[in-house]
Amino acid sequence: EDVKLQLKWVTQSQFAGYYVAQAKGFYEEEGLNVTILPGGPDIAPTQVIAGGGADVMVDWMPAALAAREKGLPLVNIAQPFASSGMMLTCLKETGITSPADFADKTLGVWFFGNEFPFLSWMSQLGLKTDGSPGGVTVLKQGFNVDPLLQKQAACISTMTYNEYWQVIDAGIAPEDLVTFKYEDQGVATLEDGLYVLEDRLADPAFQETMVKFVRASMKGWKYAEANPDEAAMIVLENDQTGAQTETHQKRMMGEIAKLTAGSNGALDVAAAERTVASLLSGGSDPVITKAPEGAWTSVITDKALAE
Amino acid sequence: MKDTISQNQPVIEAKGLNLVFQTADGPVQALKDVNLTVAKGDFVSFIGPSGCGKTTFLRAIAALEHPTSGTLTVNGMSPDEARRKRAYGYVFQAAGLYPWRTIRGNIKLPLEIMGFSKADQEERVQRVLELVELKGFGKKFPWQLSGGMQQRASIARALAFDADILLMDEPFGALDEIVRDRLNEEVLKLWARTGKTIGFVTHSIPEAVYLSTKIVVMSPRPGRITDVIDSPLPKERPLDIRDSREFIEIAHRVREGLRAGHHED
Amino acid sequence: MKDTISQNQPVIEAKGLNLVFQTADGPVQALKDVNLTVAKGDFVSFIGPSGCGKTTFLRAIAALEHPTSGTLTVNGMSPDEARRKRAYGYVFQAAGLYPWRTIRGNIKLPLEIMGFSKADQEERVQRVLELVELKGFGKKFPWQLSGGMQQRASIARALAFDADILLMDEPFGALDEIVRDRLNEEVLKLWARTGKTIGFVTHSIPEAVYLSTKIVVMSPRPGRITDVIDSPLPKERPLDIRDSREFIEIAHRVREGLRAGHHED
Amino acid sequence: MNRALPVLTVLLGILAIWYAAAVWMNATWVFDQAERAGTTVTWAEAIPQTMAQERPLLPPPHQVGAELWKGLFGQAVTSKRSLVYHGYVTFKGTMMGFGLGIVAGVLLAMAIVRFRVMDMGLMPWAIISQTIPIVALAPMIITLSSQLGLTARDVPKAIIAAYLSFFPVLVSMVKGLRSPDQMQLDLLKTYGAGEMATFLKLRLPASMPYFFASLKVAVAASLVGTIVGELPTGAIEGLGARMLIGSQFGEPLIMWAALFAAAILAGLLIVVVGVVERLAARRMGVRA
Amino acid sequence: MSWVPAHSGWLAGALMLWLVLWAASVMLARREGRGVRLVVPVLFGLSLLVLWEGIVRAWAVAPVILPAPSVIAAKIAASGPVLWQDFAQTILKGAVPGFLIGAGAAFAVAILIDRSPFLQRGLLPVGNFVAALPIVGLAPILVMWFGFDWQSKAAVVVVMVFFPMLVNIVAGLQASERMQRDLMATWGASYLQTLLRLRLPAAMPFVFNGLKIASTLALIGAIVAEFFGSPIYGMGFRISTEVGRLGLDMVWAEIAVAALAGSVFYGLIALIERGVTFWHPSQRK
Ligand SMILES: Nc1ncnc2c1ncn2[C@@H]1O[C@H](COP(=O)(O)OP(=O)(O)OP(=O)(O)O)[C@@H](O)[C@H]1O
Ligand SMILES: Nc1ncnc2c1ncn2[C@@H]1O[C@H](COP(=O)(O)OP(=O)(O)OP(=O)(O)O)[C@@H](O)[C@H]1O
Ligand SMILES: Cc1ncc(C[n+]2csc(CCO)c2C)c(N)n1
Ligand SMILES: [Mg+2]
Ligand SMILES: [Mg+2]
Repeated sequence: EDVKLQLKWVTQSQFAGYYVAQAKGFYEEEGLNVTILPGGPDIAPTQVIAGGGADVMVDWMPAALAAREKGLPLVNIAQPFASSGMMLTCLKETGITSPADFADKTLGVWFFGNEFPFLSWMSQLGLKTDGSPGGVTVLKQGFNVDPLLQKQAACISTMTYNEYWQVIDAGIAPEDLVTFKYEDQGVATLEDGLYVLEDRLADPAFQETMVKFVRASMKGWKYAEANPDEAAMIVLENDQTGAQTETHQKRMMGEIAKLTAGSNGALDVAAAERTVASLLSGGSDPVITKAPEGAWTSVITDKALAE
Repeated sequence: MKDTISQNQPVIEAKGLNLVFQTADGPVQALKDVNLTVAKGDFVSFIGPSGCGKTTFLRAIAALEHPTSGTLTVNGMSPDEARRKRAYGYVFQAAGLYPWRTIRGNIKLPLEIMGFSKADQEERVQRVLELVELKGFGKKFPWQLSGGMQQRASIARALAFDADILLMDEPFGALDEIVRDRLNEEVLKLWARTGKTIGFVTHSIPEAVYLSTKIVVMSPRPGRITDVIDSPLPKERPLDIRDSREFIEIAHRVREGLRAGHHED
Repeated sequence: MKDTISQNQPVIEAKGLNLVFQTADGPVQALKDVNLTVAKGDFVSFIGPSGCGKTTFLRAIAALEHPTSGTLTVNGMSPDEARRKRAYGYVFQAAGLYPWRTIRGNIKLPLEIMGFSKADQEERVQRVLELVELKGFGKKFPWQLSGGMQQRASIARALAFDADILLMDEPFGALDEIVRDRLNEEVLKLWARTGKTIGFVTHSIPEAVYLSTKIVVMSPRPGRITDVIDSPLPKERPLDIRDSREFIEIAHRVREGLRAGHHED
Repeated sequence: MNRALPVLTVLLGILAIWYAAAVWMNATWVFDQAERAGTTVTWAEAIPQTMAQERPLLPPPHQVGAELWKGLFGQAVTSKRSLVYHGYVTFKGTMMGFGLGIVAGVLLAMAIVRFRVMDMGLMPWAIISQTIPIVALAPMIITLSSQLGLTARDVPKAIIAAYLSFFPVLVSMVKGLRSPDQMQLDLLKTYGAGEMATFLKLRLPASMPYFFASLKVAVAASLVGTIVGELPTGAIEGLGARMLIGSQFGEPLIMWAALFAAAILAGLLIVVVGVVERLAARRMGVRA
Repeated sequence: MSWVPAHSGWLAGALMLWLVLWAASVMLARREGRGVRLVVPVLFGLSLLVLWEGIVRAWAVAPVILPAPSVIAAKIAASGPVLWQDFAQTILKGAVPGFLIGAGAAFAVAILIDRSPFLQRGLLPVGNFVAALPIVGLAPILVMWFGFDWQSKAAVVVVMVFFPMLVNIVAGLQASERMQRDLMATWGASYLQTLLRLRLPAAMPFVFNGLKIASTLALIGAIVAEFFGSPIYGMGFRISTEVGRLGLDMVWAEIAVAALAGSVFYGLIALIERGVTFWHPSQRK
């Protein structure tokens, strides 16, 4: 069977499990022919799946839930990432030591559907994001960490597995930085999960395919966790731009392994509900307006994990 | 017998011809009550100040404009029919050769459109190139030839499909006097050789007098014919004839006719 | 007294003039060993086939080209100096009016550049507009006028600042014969009224003979003077003079001169 | 020779300004780092450091040159690390878009010249189409083309490239097809030629110089379109994708090298199109 | 997606209306006049919108893929302040100043190198070459240099506009005919007099040609640059963010604003051109 998987971002170790499953023949063993479609700055996985360009996608839960409210019935079928890797990284010299110091500072944030966790965090802190005095000034951060290096922002969004290390590589010592992990602030939302369209799930044949897919993918993830360097090299082989470097990807794999650790693929419903609660508490401008129904299911993981 | 009859049957006959253009500024009467009969083998020159309707009349003959009223027949039929019977060879002021075709290609163009056979096309191109003394220049592009040669090529093009009537609208207006003299001589020779009926527009009095058997003097606003002069000059005309008494007299009459019809603009 | 002296002092004097253009295909000798003396008040026509150097010679006089060797003086000084002294009015074949200026604006242009006072400018524009019979057309743009009117405006522009020498390079080449006739008459009148020295390039034999006191016949490759004819015609010249025996004789001589120097191209 | 000298002078001038700017811009970082480390550096010490940073704000020419050299000749042309390979990918996209753009431009021009409604209705929209920022449409072009079953990654790229390159062709072709003057049209009429013959024997050949003149602009536009299309649409391969990845992973040298590779590609394309133009002109009998 | 429409009624209706509009355009196009020149393209655009609406409704295309024109229109009506804020940021602060600075700088440089044929011969090929480059690739770099706000957007626009303008202005300054320049020489005019009274007016058609090209470039440049970093408003910001949020109606609303702004910008330049180069054959009535 053919399966098309749409990634959320470019080929990198963040998605190592899928590349490993493919390279090691785990998909093949299940009788699947998986095509992995890398993402990019202008590719909204939600839109691709809505247009029928993919069968299953990797995305963050906030984005999926927001899309669901827009009328695109996405369902989480598995959650290989147990914890969140998102954080705000600040320059110490700006005097920031705690979230209370954010007021009147400039913060860099990713948009394109990645902004929801940040927005709900700020509203929980009671900080306005419209640039009014006493609130924070938000910048749409581009594809790199330059705004911090050029001191255009006091803090920028980073992932533990990627941008943080670019700041370090750029020559700024960890001592000169202050980081706030969403996980630690109690505002973490679920990151890279697998989502499909609800109506397709009604088809038993599709269910069966997804069971096989999730099973093989998790096998890939666990292999990658156990063999991070090999996994990173597999990712590198799949990078068609040829611009990625081994050091970057190996280090990223190491960090990713920390996030997938402890997940067998099954969604932790409590964590999902925490995500929903956090998104709902968005004050005047919440990301979602009502608790979603049927936004996740354990049918697939139940079958996949039942050996 | 037949020859004599066709000799007397008019080739072009205009009766009470009117032609009005509708323009943004209102109607312009380009031709008013024009009457003219041209016999087979005539060489008719049209002369007159700018805007008197020379071009319009020539175009009406070739069915490029349609008269508002009056009758116009060509070989006894309507100009449109005559066009379909390939009655016209038309030569414009500028040579109007297509720059992307060689001289040979330019001459072939009407033949292709009229569907002559390949062999016939070749044969005709050869023949007219010789006729206008451009043999050996067939492979050149127009811009590789002098202005006079280009004009000869454009005449060759009009001759290639053997139309009865050759219409030329200021064909030598852009050339210098010496070249013009020579081409005038050549046109006369051609006319003598082929016996075609020729309609010729010019601004030059000597040119009109030198070439024509019939000179039509026109006058503008509205465009009309003010004088038709049948030339008494012999068919054989050396260039020197232009210094003869008869020539100067006709030229004088043409000039007077022109001056009378010419308004200040 | 002074008048007589200046009458005899040559306005333009060329001695052994050579002018060679360096082109990609090698040098082109545009003028070879040209000798000519033009007196004050002369009307000199230059005639000759294309490429014989007429334009080049006129441009050299106006310091637009610089001779390779030989001497050329204008009013006893170098052409460059003469230009700085505003000795020239130049009229080109095409009217060369600036399309973004009205007729009045075009005539004013040289006056602005030469720093005439505002009042003086107005006064002069009025005067020359009347001179060329374009009163009332000052506010029109060039493209709103007929070709003949444009050419008159360009003459007015050249007259506005009262240069001693008027140089005209085929000023009427683009006009039809009747308009040309009229402008020829007007140029003659103007010349009579102002007493300017005029250099005039033309392709037309009758035009050259009709206008000039001196006809310079030129011949190409290399460009040189083959004949200089001093006209015996009186200063007063009605258009009819063109049918006179004297006129025809001079015209004949010019034509012969041209034909001798004219090669087939 | 005397044409190369001024160009060389200008290029040398640009190089000099570039070096000066590199020193000036990269020095900030050197001084900042020194400050963080609590030391001081003089300009004399700083300048060499500005010439060899790993992540310079503005890499000096020799750094870009070295990176470019490495990308172009440092490995097999089939390697994913080779700029030749990515250049080829971009080139392919450019050519597809260029071809598509030419076809669209010519067809539309024919319709506009033939039908008055098209002229009045379509032409303004053709202009408006060029004021729409195509990048905004990129995501939708991707999903729409996958909806229509065109899953190949090249397709959206080619569509974007074609969108930018059809316009110059359209404008020139309309001008060209209308370039025959009344006299040339009338001449054909006296031959009794029909519409088809007029098109084939007159309008089309007359439009060719205009057509070829538009190609240089069109090919440049197509290249811009392809690179814009590669920036967001998946960042898989091609020079645009490399620029993006270079930016994303804080590798300015990769980005600059890709930028210059694109410049070289642009230069090559323009030269080739220029040669084609000249050859065509010669065949069409245009003066050299 | 099936090829058979789900609601064929909508399709039939839309096709009918489309045919009517089309027929009306064809009839009108036969007429002459200023109004017709305006009405026909509007009808033409309308007929396309009708077809679009019909197709979206007939096949029930998901609004997250392609919203119907009616939906977009409703969004535009509802989002006035946001659209205005984005417009002000991207067009008024980014594109327009960048355009003016770029064109002005090109003008200054063109005049500066005007007296040096040597520099011209060197700069022109380089300028022609740079004008053909995918300058958008510079956007991330300029955002890095000039920061997040409109300055970097303006900088991108300056760079994109500069070379096409320079090339056109230099070509324009050489556009006067030799005869016209010679006339100036016979009058003994100075360089400055010739420049002001002949060469600049003669250059205007070229300058406006350049300005027209530059106007569309300016828009694209300003919007693309926002993809690489921006404040949380601006047209490019809104487009990229809303795509991620599946707010396609908002994306199209911004596209409509961009097209409108671009057309007005272009039309304005064309209008000024009419006034300044009224004398040029292409502008005469
Ligand atoms: N297509 C047209 N539409 C409107 N008016 C026209 C058209 N063609 C010619 N005219 C007008 O008809 C009149 C006669 O024009 P025509 O071209 O026949 O004159 P002509 O004698 O050939 O002049 P010229 O010597 O300048 O060639 C002029 O007033 C002209 O403006
Ligand atoms: N700027 C130039 N560079 C090179 N050659 C030139 C230049 N100007 C004129 N020539 C050449 O010098 C010769 C004389 O040219 P000129 O223009 O003076 O001839 P003319 O008598 O005015 O011809 P026409 O009657 O065609 O105007 C020609 O062979 C011409 O090609
Ligand atoms: C527009 C934009 N969005 C996201 C990222 C950063 N990014 C890279 S990977 C990743 C995690 C999700 O896959 C994120 C957030 C960026 N650089 N630019
Ligand atoms: Mg005529
Ligand atoms: Mg000349």
